[in-house]
Amino acid sequence: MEKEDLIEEIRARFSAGIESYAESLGDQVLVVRRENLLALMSGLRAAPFDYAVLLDATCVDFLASENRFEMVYHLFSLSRNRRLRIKTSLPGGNPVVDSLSGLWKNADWLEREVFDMFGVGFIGHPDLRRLLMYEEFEGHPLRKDYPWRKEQPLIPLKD
Amino acid sequence: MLALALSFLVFGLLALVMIFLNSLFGPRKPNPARERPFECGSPSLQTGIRPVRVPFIMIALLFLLLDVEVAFFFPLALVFRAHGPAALAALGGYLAILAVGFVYAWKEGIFDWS
Amino acid sequence: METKLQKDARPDTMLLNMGPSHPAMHGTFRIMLELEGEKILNAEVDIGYLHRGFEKTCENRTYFNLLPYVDRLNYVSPLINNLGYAMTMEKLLGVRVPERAQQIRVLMSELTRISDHLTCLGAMAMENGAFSVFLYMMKAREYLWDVVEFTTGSRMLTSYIRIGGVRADLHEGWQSSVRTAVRETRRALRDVAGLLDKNQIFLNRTRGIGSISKEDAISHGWTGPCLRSAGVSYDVRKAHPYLIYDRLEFEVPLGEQGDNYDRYSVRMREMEQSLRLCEQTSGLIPDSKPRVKADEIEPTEALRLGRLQKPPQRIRLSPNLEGSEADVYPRILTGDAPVVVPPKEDTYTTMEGLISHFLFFMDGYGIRPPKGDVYFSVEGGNGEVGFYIVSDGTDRPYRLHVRAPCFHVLSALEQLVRGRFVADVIPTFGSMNMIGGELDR
Amino acid sequence: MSGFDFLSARFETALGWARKYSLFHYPFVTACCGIEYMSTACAHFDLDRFGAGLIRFSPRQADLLLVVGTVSHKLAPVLKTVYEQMMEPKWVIAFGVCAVSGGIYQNYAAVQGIDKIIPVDVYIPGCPPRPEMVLDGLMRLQEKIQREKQDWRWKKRT
Repeated sequence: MEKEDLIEEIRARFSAGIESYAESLGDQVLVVRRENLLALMSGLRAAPFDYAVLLDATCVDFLASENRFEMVYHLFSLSRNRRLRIKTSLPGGNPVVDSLSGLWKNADWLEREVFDMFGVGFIGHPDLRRLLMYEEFEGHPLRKDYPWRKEQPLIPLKD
Repeated sequence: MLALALSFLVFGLLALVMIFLNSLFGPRKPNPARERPFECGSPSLQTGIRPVRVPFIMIALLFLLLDVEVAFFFPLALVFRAHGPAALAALGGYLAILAVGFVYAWKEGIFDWS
Repeated sequence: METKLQKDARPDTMLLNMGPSHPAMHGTFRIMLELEGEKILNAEVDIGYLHRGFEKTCENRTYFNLLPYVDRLNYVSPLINNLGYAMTMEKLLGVRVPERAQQIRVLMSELTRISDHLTCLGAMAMENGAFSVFLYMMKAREYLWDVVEFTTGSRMLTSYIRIGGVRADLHEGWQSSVRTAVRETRRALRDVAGLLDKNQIFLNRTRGIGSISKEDAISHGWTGPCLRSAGVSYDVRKAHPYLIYDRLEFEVPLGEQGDNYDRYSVRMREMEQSLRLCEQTSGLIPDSKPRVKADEIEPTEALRLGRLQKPPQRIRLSPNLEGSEADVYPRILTGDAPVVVPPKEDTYTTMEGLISHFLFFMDGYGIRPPKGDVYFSVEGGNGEVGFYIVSDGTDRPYRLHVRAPCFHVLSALEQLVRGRFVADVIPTFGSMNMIGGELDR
Repeated sequence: MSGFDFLSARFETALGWARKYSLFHYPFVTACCGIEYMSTACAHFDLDRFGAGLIRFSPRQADLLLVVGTVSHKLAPVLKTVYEQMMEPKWVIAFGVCAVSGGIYQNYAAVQGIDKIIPVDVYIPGCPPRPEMVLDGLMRLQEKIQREKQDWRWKKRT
């Protein structure tokens, strides 16, 4: 069922947006520029490559580096049974990237969770609100500079 | 007859005692939270009773009517065997009158909602 | 706080909370419904009531200490989370696990997959009124948990599958307890199938309700039994075979319409396949040779003997010391890298064993994988459980993200519920098997 | 001890005995302990043998609040509302280490023990506690109910 590897064709067709390609521990990894992310994703979802499933979308906070946030997407093609990991880095100042909720429906919740945990903005997201934490919660817990045990109780707690 | 009255008395009293046993023993600790409705623990989304839409009220009235009608079948059923066809005729007449009202309501479109 | 539902609700509709503390909402899930009579006009889902800060906690624990946390993700099939985490780390470290450990891992994860489906279907049937089905399934689950308990020591959350192998060998007489568990589960499945499969009430509540098309299911990122009930055949054990699944033969059951009844029947048939897998694996595993009953002595005695120039014979410690079977180790734990707690016998009797044991648990040493990131996924109870780990060379993960299958399955609930009746929310939600720990992490 | 005191003492033990063996519990289930709660309430380890088997899902009809599993900060107001809406006399059992003291989740999200929100009568440790530990915890609560001074309406407030 595994057709031949289309990674060369992907790199050829979207060479503008792709910064680099690596093969880490058997997985194919594409590092993409932020501006061309949406175009590349819709291209990958289309016919020849057929990455129909957005397995997962998450974010990593590299506090030290200049491009602080790094979005990591995992795509999976059902027909070709191949996985692909796509990374794009966002500056710490205004971490904003195009939303993929137009292409895949589960991107809606995934991006809301990343916004809730990291504070990354998504352009074109229908309803960007906190997903896991409560509205009264200030700050984004999964950022490296958020203290691990800083509680913000909703109701007064007896100690 | 006496047995019937006696049993009504005993079991009636027993029921009353059971009901008021709670008000006798239950502790009284008024708590304002208990006045609010219980909505699975989360704050209720709307306050007060909302206006009910017309089709609901029509259905409720029609149900009231037909329910009372059915209630009248029970005494008839007790003496049905004794009176034979005459009871059947009475039942038919009773039903026919109410059926006219039911069909009228049906034609007026009480059952097809927006 | 004005929710989105309240803002665009029609004035004459009723807004109802199917809130977190609801018998059918598994305690940590809330749906706000806009009702016109019984019909649901609009629904909004509110999750996060069991968000326990798992991923933040992982960044402050060492790789070895993470095992209890990983158990509590999908706490209905905990061993499969262990398996996913352990195999991701083994892929990152490039470590091979001995054959016997792989067979034990398959047996244990299949047993917990059955108990996952039993709990899910039991709860779904109970919420639709079939309480006796719930009792039968919980009874069958007790037998499965007996096998897990005798081997791992705890009934449910075991931390048994470690990085590099499994914690201990199977208990003596494990074949008979597996045989009893399989027989009892088959009898319970037969009773439940007789009760529910052609039960008109159950069919009216589930057939044709909460149905989803293939495209929608794929677009929502569905995986596991829910995706297979929509007709898409994707099972990680077949698509990317791991452990010894390629040598075992089992089918992948599929549904037709992708509605509640299909999710129920796919899970029932999948349990049958897992039972077959358990039988095949228990046939494969050679029975462990009986432990030679030498005279076990306490550690203080061993230390005193050790101080003599030449201890008279190889010191065998009493078995109640945790992890003391040095002769069993090579069969169930990898020897490639120092990622495994050294056996107690070496620790107590040799200097190198003591140092390596001490170093393993010392802060900053322990398991230190190379820099880089890795993603690996296994077939969990609800679908593809994936672990994405970014390591920076220290002994704590820099970032650990879990792909929770029921997170994606639940993102489609609003769409499945809109336009149906209030009573349809319960079977639809029940058949999706929402697990709070996995959904909110 | 006057006649009335003797009578009311006898009456209080009877009342304690009645309340002890007819506990309707409200399972406030959230996390992994819920799966162990299921096997405790079901056929094998039967909770019903202790008179506490009937599950009431509305606080109006429950007199024992069984808090099972982790309570996060988002869930804390819900727990407080459910507790306050319960009828008197009411008792609370903290089931599992997360409910007792926050357990292994000491971070920004989990409440470190539900006694920070509501008064708790019996704490059952364990992650998850074995069903036998749960039954032992329930028996301890029953002893406590039997021993404590019963509260009823026309009681001579001393």
